[in-house]
Amino acid sequence: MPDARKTADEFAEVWTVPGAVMTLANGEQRLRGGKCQGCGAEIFPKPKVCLSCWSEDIADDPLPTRGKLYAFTVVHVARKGWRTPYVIAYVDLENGVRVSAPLACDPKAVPAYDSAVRLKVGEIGRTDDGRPIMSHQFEQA
Amino acid sequence: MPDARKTADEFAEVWTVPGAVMTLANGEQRLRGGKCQGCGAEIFPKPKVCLSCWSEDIADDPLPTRGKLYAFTVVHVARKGWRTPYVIAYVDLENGVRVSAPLACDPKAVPAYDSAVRLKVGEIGRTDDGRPIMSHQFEQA
Amino acid sequence: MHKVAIAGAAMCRFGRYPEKSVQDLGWPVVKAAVENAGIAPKQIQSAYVGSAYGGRLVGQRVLRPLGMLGMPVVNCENACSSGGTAFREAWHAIAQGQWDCALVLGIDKLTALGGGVLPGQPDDWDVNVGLTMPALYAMRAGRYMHEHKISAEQLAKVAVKAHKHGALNPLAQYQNEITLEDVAKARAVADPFTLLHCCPTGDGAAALVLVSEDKAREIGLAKPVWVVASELNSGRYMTGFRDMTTPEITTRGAEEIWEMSGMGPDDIDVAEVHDAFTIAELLYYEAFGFCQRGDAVALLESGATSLGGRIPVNPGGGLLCRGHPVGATGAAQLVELTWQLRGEAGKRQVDGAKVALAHCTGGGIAGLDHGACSINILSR
Amino acid sequence: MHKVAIAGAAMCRFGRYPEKSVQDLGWPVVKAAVENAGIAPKQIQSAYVGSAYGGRLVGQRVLRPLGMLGMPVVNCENACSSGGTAFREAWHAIAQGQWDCALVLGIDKLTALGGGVLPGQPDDWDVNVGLTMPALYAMRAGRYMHEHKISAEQLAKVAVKAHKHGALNPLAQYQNEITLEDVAKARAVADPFTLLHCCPTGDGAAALVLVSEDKAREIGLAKPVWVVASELNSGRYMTGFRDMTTPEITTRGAEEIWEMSGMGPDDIDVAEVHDAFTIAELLYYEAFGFCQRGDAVALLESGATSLGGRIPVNPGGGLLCRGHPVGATGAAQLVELTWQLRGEAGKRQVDGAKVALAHCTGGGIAGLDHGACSINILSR
Ligand SMILES: [Zn+2]
Ligand SMILES: [Zn+2]
Repeated sequence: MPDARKTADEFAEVWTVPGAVMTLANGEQRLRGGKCQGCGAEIFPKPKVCLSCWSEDIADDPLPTRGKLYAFTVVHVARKGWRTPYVIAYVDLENGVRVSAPLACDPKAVPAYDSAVRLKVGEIGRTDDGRPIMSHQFEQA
Repeated sequence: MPDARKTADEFAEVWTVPGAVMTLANGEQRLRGGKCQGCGAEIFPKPKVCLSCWSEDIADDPLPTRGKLYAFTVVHVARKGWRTPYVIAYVDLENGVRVSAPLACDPKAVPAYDSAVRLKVGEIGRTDDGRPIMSHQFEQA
Repeated sequence: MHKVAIAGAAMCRFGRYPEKSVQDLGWPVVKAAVENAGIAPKQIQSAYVGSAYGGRLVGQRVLRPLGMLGMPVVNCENACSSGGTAFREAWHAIAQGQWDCALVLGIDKLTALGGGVLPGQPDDWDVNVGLTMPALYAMRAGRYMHEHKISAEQLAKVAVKAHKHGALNPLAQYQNEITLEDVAKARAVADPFTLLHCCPTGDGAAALVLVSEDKAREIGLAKPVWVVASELNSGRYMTGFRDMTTPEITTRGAEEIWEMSGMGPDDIDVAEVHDAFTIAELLYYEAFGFCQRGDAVALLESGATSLGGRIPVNPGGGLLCRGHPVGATGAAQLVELTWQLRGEAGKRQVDGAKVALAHCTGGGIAGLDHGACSINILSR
Repeated sequence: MHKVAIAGAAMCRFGRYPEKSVQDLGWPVVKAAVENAGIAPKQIQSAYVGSAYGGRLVGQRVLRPLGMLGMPVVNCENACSSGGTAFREAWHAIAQGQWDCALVLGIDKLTALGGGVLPGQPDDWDVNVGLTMPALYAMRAGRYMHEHKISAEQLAKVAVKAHKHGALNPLAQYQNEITLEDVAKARAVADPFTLLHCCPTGDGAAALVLVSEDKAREIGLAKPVWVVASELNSGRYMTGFRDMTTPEITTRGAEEIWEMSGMGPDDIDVAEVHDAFTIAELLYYEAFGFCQRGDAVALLESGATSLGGRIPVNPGGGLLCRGHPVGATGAAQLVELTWQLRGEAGKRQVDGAKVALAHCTGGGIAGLDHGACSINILSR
């Protein structure tokens, strides 16, 4: 369910994973993981309960911005509403958390396996009625 | 799935139960039951296989037009697309076959339980785009 | 056959939670049931999940945030009996020695369906001519009232009783008492039913932890509730006359559960029956032999089926008040009865209840009384 | 534990039947399976029905026209393993003595979903960023090709082999042979996959009649096929690194089935594995130990897994050619293997096959390898 919020431009952004991005005090945008206050597990997306110790005391956990590209594919046939081709990837962050995300790159020149990537937050497309679709994503570091 | 056929008026009728009505050589409209050629069972709607003996040799079986009103209700809240109120009923035909059908009557003056009803075929409403919805139905005999 | 005990039970308050995912509706209930059993999550060897509208892999989606995966998960569907079906599969697996500890979850989120009358099957000939579930039960009600000279006001007394019980249940969707006048004045749905003759749509989840007798001993289970008998059947396809005031599938199921349990209606101290609509409760009094045919209204009016009576029926408010998130209902009935047999049912406690019966049946499908029916007897 | 035999087996030709209802897709297959078993319908005591997209009461709707209702019907859902889950529930009930004869049906009608990529779950974070099932397998393929220096042409050989087998199966959705060039030139889906790396969507049903050893003797079953072991599990939730070239759920399931059966990969004469996409078949060769890690392409290229080889895999054409109506697949694999063990598989017969393995797994769900996995070993 898109986390619709009004912007200055008076149209609501649509987020691929609502709540996945948090903004730090210094303005930096980070992935919002959850850190279990019971056992220390780090989980993305931030859960309401810890899968390891069942604690429901989960703190916001700004995840590392750097990671390694584990796997990717260029998608040519997608669900309704997605413009193709696009690149989707699994990235392993420096703290070991794995994140699925769009990979911002030319589909004909995808970065190499295991190469360094960094977090980027921004528009990945538009809805039919013109609203920006926002997402956490990665790009070559 | 509505059994759409072109009419002279160039719009397709929609049938509540496709194939439920057959027209005899004399022009009479009857309910199309199935008569099992294996065991003689009469079934409505006409099936492709007999539930009693598993024969797949099922002949068209013009059902009696007269029956007894077993149960009914006036429906005020219906699925999308149905205009309310309407009356729906279970009728037991003279040969023992039970049929569910609309009951053509004033919702404020429904015939009595166990009273005689007779088959009628015709329009019971219109689709949003103006096509007639056709159905087998019963009325007071 | 190993004896099987209910070691843990939990449910959420039933209601409308459009903002919650199925996952978030379910995991807190599973967590509470496991904690109620006082066992470590790793001791649970399999999960049986009943849901009618939960979508693909509903059990896996609910158990994922709790890390309770790896084990076999069997998702069961049987319309209103989905939760009861899941319970029976789990009971059977433990009774036969496949597992010594299993989880049962019933869950559904009807607010995801967009409201209104539940959708029927597209190729069902009854649905095609305008039948709805309220209309089906309304025809049963009309015929029953005709045959037994019952008034709409008498029928409405089922709803008034349900609300009296529901008002005592903090987990019921409706917790208000109502009058006969309220029932009569509510919006017409399908004659003789107004809205208050019909169970609400909503969302909910209920979960139970089942263990073998050996396991119950091992974990030192203080108040075991035992599964005496568990029965499931499907409705017979009938193409001719059928008596709509005699619920075919429940009548047959009742015979089977009495045979299986060696018990009879007089042994039951408290029952949860499938009162999706007012008439249903009356028909099921008769189907289970709580009274003779045609005497259901007299039984109700005597107070026998109210709290404090001889055989309280639907102390939790029933489907009419607790709510009826289809696949959750079978499990919710068993949770309620577990609490009753443990003496933990608060203001709605049936004093000294030792044997309880749960019954859920449903699934509209042309030519059948219902698609499925699940009956369970529990004892302490 | 009672020994359990497959007494009857049937399936329809898989394909696209948009004009047929689920009911009409299913009942002729049930009828054929019961007739194949040579028993009276009344001897069947319960039905276990696997379907992912069949809707409410799918078993009841299919069995209604055959008058096969009254008995318990358990509808099971586990995505691609729905049919396998239904089979295991039936096997278990007979093995433990609950029944001596039960029906298993796997059925789905994907043409009812409107075509295109199967819908994902709405609150799945992988789906939300654009993941599809082809994309998930494509990432596995890409990583595997990277780690083991495999070319797209080598991967395509799985599809060519599948079509070679499928061309011999009159019930396969695709019955044409193809070349490596055909695979390369087909429409791109998700790199490195073209359309011919992916199983088709379609409709289908497959059914089996299971009986206890005593019942098999009673009915004089001429060519019994025995269930040696049956296993089901769910995928573990993993939040960190996971090796996508090692299928977690199948690897774990393989260990369990070897332990349960006392058998190993060398005992298997013929196998049906879940080749929803080309890469999958290779990963499953390794997961079952048909070859060492990284050697799957070499095994394929050696001809060992083709008809006539040491261990033919997917003789019926696999999901790639027979088709993959999700809930039907698990049952269809078991029907194919029943025919193989009876020596009734026509042009695709694996000579002298005595032991067979069926494997189906699937259900995309973020953080899990797959939602469910079902593995069965049969023998004659
Ligand atoms: Zn923790
Ligand atoms: Zn016949």
